[in-house]
Parts: sequence; C-alpha cells; structure tokens
Amino acid sequence: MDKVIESSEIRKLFKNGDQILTGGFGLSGTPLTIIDELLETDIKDLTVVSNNLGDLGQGLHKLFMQGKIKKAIGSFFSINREAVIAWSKGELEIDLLPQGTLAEAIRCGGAGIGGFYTKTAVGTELAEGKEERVIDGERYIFEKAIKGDVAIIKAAKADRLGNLVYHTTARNFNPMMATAGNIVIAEVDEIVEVGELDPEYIVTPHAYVDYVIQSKYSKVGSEYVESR
Amino acid sequence: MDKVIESSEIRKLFKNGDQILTGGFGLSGTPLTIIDELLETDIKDLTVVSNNLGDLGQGLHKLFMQGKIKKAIGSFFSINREAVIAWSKGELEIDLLPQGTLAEAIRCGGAGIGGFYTKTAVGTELAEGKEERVIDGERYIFEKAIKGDVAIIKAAKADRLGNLVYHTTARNFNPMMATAGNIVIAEVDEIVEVGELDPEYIVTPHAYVDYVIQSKYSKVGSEYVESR
Amino acid sequence: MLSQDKRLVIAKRIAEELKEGQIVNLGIGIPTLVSEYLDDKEVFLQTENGLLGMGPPPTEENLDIELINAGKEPVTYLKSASFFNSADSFGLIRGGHVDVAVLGILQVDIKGEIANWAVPDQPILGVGGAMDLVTGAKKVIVAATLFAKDGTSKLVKELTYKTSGIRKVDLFVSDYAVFTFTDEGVKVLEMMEDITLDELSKKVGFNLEYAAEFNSSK
Amino acid sequence: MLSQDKRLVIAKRIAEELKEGQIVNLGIGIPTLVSEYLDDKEVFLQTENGLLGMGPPPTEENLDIELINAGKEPVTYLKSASFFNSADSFGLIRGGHVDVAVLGILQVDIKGEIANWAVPDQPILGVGGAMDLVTGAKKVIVAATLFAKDGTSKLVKELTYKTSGIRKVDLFVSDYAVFTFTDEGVKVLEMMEDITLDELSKKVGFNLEYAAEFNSSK
Repeated sequence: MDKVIESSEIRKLFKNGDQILTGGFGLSGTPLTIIDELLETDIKDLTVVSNNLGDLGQGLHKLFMQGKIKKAIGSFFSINREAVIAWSKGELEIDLLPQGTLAEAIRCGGAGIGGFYTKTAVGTELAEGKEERVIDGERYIFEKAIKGDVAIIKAAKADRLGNLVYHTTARNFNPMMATAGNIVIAEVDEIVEVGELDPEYIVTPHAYVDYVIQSKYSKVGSEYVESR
Repeated sequence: MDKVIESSEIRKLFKNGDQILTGGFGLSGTPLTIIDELLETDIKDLTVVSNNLGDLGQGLHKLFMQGKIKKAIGSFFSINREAVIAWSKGELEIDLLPQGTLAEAIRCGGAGIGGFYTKTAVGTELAEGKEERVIDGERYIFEKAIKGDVAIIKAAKADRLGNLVYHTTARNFNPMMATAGNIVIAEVDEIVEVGELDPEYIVTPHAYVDYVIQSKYSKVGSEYVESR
Repeated sequence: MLSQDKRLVIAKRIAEELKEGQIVNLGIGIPTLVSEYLDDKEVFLQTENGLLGMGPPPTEENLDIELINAGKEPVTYLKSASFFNSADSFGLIRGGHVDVAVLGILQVDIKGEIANWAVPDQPILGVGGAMDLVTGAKKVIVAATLFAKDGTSKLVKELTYKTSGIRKVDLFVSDYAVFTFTDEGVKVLEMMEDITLDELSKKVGFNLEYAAEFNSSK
Repeated sequence: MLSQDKRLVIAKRIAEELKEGQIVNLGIGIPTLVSEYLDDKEVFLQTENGLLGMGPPPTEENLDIELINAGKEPVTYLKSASFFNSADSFGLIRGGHVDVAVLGILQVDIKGEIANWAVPDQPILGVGGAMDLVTGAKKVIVAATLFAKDGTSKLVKELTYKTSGIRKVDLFVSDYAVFTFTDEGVKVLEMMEDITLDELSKKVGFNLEYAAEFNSSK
C-alpha cells in the first residue's frame, strides 16, 4: 500500500458544499499546498472548520478571497478584516466557538461521541440557545460533535502508509481533524518508508489517513515560501 | 523541582473511602509497587476505577483480597473469581461500563468535560436507567465523567519533573488516569534527568504528575517479579 | 468434523472476506485464528488495548509481557505499527475507523442483532470492548459454530441472551453455512457443509431462505 | 507614568504573585510581559496552541515560524517542554491543571466577573481561548491599566461589555492598586500609586474598601 499521490490529484476529492476540516493555528500547521490545489478547482459554497481563516493573506484567507467559503466555524476571525466585512454584509456565515470547545467537538466527531457538556462559555453570549445542564452542582452547556466531508491537514513526516508525526506547535488541531473527516488528506514536509517512524511516537495512526502529498512550501526565515 | 520520592512515602497520600484511579490492562501497565505500598496501610473502603481487578492473583487482586475495596468501576471482572463471589454475596459493589465508555469517562473527568453521549451500549442492559438522546438521527446514551482522589499509574520512564513516556501496550489507561486524579502518583521503570525525554514524544506532561517513584518490579520471562 | 477443525474452517472462510489494507479487530476465540489464514494479504490488526499493527505471538526470546492483545496474550508488533492510549483506541473503534470487527457470539437473531457478553445464569461482570466493537466497526462479521454444546442453535428468532447492542451484524460465518443479514433479515449465502436448505432449516428450527447472491459452488 | 512603564509595573507585580513550579498561562498584552520578571523562579509557561514549557522569543538564527505562542509570535521551548494537540491542551486548561492564568481585560465588575473578548460596536468574531482560560485555570489574575484611553474605569459595578463567563477572577493588578475578589466582592489589597482610598474611590466612581490583609507598606 502506498497512499502518496501527486498534489494535483486531490482536486477531484472535493465537491460543492463540502464541509472541510482544516488543521492549523495561524499559519503554523496549515496545509498550504492543499489549499493552493483547492484554489485551482471551481468548487464553491464550502463550509470551513478551522481555528481561524488563514493569516497574512495566506492559507484559508486566499480561499476566502476567491469566494469559495460560504460559512466558517472556528474560534478567531477578528484579524481577517475581509471576513469581518463579509460577515457584516451577510455574505459570510460564522459560527464562533471557544477554541477548546472547537477542538473537543472535532475530537468527539472522530471518536463516535455525539456531543458533550463543557463549562466553558456558560452564561455568555456564546451559550445562547444552547442547552444548559447542572452536573454535580456545576453548570455546563451542551455542544454537538463536528465532522467533515474532507479533512485537510499538515504534518511533518508521513510514511507511505499514512502514519504521521508533527513538528512542535504545528501539531495543534491537525490530529483531531485527521479523525473527523470522511476523506483525510495529509500534506507533509517529508515522506519516509514504512518502519522509519517509531511506533511509540506516531501521533496519527495510518488508519485515519487516506492520501498523502508532499508539501510545496518551506519555511524561509519568517515566511512560508512555495519552493518546490 | 524534583518529584521523585521513596515509595513508602506515598502511603500517607491515601485516606479511607478514596476513589482510586488505577492504570493497567491485565497486569500490563499496572503500578504494582504502588499497590504493594497500599497493602502496607490500614486504608479501607476504597472505590477502585480500573479496567479489571488485577490478574493472576497480582496487582489489584491482592488489594481486593485484603478487603480494602468496597466498590469497583471497570469493564471486565469476570476472570476474578473471588470478586465475582463477593459481588454475588453483596460484599462488593460493581459498576460495569463498556471499556471505551470507561476510557472516555476518565478522559472527560480530566479535561473539564462533565459528560458525553456515546452510541455504545444503546439498547442493552448497561444502558438501563441512563438518559437516551437522539443526535442527528442516531441513538446515544449519556455518561458522566469520572474523577478520582488519587490516580496511580505506571509508565516506562519519568524525568524528575514528572514528564512521562510509556512502553507499548502498557500505555493503555494510564495517560487518562493521570489527568483525572486529584493526586497523581507515577511508578516508573526508569528515572531520567530533565531534558532526556524528547518534548515531541512525551505522552503525559509533568503538569499532571505530583509524585514519581521507582518501580520495584521487573519483567522476567512471563512474570512480573519484585526485584529491587 | 472435530471441534478444532470446525473452528479452523470458519476462520479460513472469514480470512477470505478480508481485503488488502483493511483495519481489522479480531475478537477472542475463533476470530483470533483468522490471522493464520491471511497469507500475503496485508491487513492491519488492531487490538483495543492500544495497538494498530499487531504481529504474531512472540518466540520465547522476544517475549515482552507488557506487549499484549485484548485477550491478554503476548503479541508482537509490525514495523507499520503505532501505539496509543485506551481512549484513543476506542475513538478509533467507536468512530468508525475499524473496517471489520470479527467477533464471537452466544446468539445472533434473524435480524442480525447479537448477544456476546453475558452468559445467562452467571454473574455478569465483564463486557470489555464487546459493545464498542459491535457499535463502531464499519462491518461486523461473527464467527461461531452454529450449534452450542447442548445442541441448540445460536441463530435464533429472538435473542434469549442479553443483547450487545442495536447494531445488526453483516455476516455470520458458521461451520454449516454463511449467513448474511439485510433489511429482510437472515439469508443463506453459502453452505459450508453438504447439506440442503431444508435440512439446515430443520436443524435451526425455522425456515431459511437463500440470499439472491447464493453461491452453490462453494 | 508613561503607558509602557505602567504596563511593566503591572507585569512585575504579577510576577511576584507566581510561585516556583506553577503551570502558568500568560495572555496577550501585559500578561506576556510577566515572563520578563520571573528571574530565577522556575514557572512553566503553557500556551494553548499546544506547548508546556515555552521559552523566550528566538534569535534570528533559531527562528522557527511553526513554533509559536497563542499570540502567533515565534517562541522557543525549554528542555522540560512537551508538545500536544489542541484538544489535549484545552483539556489541561479546562480540567483545572493550569495553576494560574494571567489575562488582559476590558472590564471587571465588583464581583470579579470579567469581559475580555468582545469590544462593543465592533463585529465579534474572535474568542480564541479566552473563555476556556477564565473557566478552567485554578487561579485567574487579570492585568490591565485601571482606566481605558477614554478615562473610564475598567473596574465597574456591572459589566457593560459582554461577559467572558460566570467564573470570578481572584486578583486584578492595575497601575493604581491591586484588587482582590472574595465572596464579599472587590477589596483593595495594595496601592500601586501614592493615592488614598478616597481618591481612588472617586476615580473609579464608587466606594472602595481595604481588604483585611491590606498591605500599606507596598
């Protein structure tokens, strides 16, 4: 088995209206090459689940600017000025969740858990319309699990079967996104042979990963540069 | 900071009626030295949360035979003949949970999640008396999070701060137990200096661990032997 | 056939059902035997205590008693393997990431609901991962001899033992026949013995039908 | 004082509040400055994007833009560090394993409830980890100048900005005074400026009281 494919081959894996789970925090751990491939398609009306909508005009920001995103579910969109304006005009739907709630909801989506009760956001505007429940004397709100049609993630290394390891804080949302997508595409800096990754240290087992592509981006100083 | 203490010092950390979270599956990953120390105390009326109650007359089995366990919460007690008899006589309370539900409930306990909805056990005897809820057309039952007064766990290596890594399937319930105990004691095969464990591969961060002790057991062939 | 032979025939037939690249969980008993008939087919065995990529039992030399399967037997691991904690392991199972679970049963009813954890008239103090596997695996194959030691059929109109969950299984491979379960209930897919449908119906105590895709050559 | 001086005074005072060995999460703004005043005190900085054991900003040479804090600034990591995913990171926070969270605020009311995520009259499209930290940290210290740029007090009788949660904070370190919050509400613990209780009360617009443990020597 070999899950490594050419990046252009992934374009056919998406369809209009898909809910796309996207790893990354800021640009760290964002699958920039996969997003570039999406830009080459005529897919539209996407719902994107991601902590933020790109940063510095890169990543999901480009997808948004191309008008492909109908709705965003995440925790921090304030710095994306264009998204804020689109939302104000009613051109972009936004579901705002606390960051921990977002992470947990995706984990549940991948783990066969239908929903959960969290203390976070109780009594705030973000709890409005959500069921509240007292458990052992403490107030909690109900949150539903989140799943996606396609999960696009970024890891440091993959073996050809799709086992993944991550690099420092570029891990962030990626391992959860990998569990909750119907189709899972991993973009990686390096592809190695099966057996080169230590079984004790694999973070995402290959069972979760459908396709692996080589990233075209490298870190050069303070930028991610398309270099391949 | 140095969290390493002599094993006998842990005796004072327990009190009558404590709920003790115990790592291990069978005897793999069971904190045998910590359990031996508990045997030296006059602590009683314990509730033990553990997948099983020891195996082959070792581990929690010894604690049970000493009459210290009032209640057990876990997934598989059938092979512990004495426990089954005690339960039949009404001398031992048992809460039986599916193994995945047990693991998830403890994870929730450590993560500030009050409870969750699982598909497992819907329509079975183990769902009796539990709230059922339909989410997106599928049936789920509610399970409450589980926490403990003390968590006793077994890892392969600890650094002096309490960062932990595990060995193969001896990992099992230990990482979750570590998050859900008020006091957390880790028994390890090897103690190393801070900096010797790779930050990418630490499974349990030191924030969860209060005390570290050196295990007195070694694996000799098909047995765990007290050797130190 | 001798009892062990029957078990091996069942295991072998189930091995044929598995596909290259699948993630498979094998329960205790007959299901464990399936791994001996995989030949060159690369399937990845998951064990719910935290390992994907389980290998064969160890030799005496490379025995490591911390490295075990869900039946608490020593195992080895393959080079593609990964280890994880119990919560993540059941996330894999319950979340639908295990392609096939092969499970032993006490009973299966004509709709495909199974009982495989609680023996009647005995204290019920063990469930393990049985219910999670029934609920979560993409496909569930059950492996059992068709008749219990006392001669009663394990295929029943209605479960008399306690159910393992509302999820219906896909296939029941027994020593007499392979049964499929669809919305219309149980059908005979293949005969494993030289026996007619009538004879089999008499043995189980109710009328059975062939599946549309019944394979008489088997 | 100049604005930056005030910020440093607040950060330094908060650093005194932290204890050897604590797990601490520092928010963006003044809280980030706290790390500069820790001297030899070993506290372990957690950043919610997945790192415990955050070190100082990198030099140009060891810059790694994938290694960032929650404010998306490049950081380094210490040898005791560990990395984890976002779900586990918020498990650490929400589960009560962070000893102290130091947070910026827009307002804090006299009971200790804070508003620190939604600026009025602006679209509210960001919350990040603010609510998780307020809810989950064992102790919450807020760091802010006492008065906004328009001169209004951030310590208010009732929040007019949107609340970050029902959890009351423990301490508010401002440029004028340190406030504690108990069941009886806000009390003045220390003066940070040469100012009387009356003068301070007038400035915030309501009567303040000393805490029982008021320290006049500070």
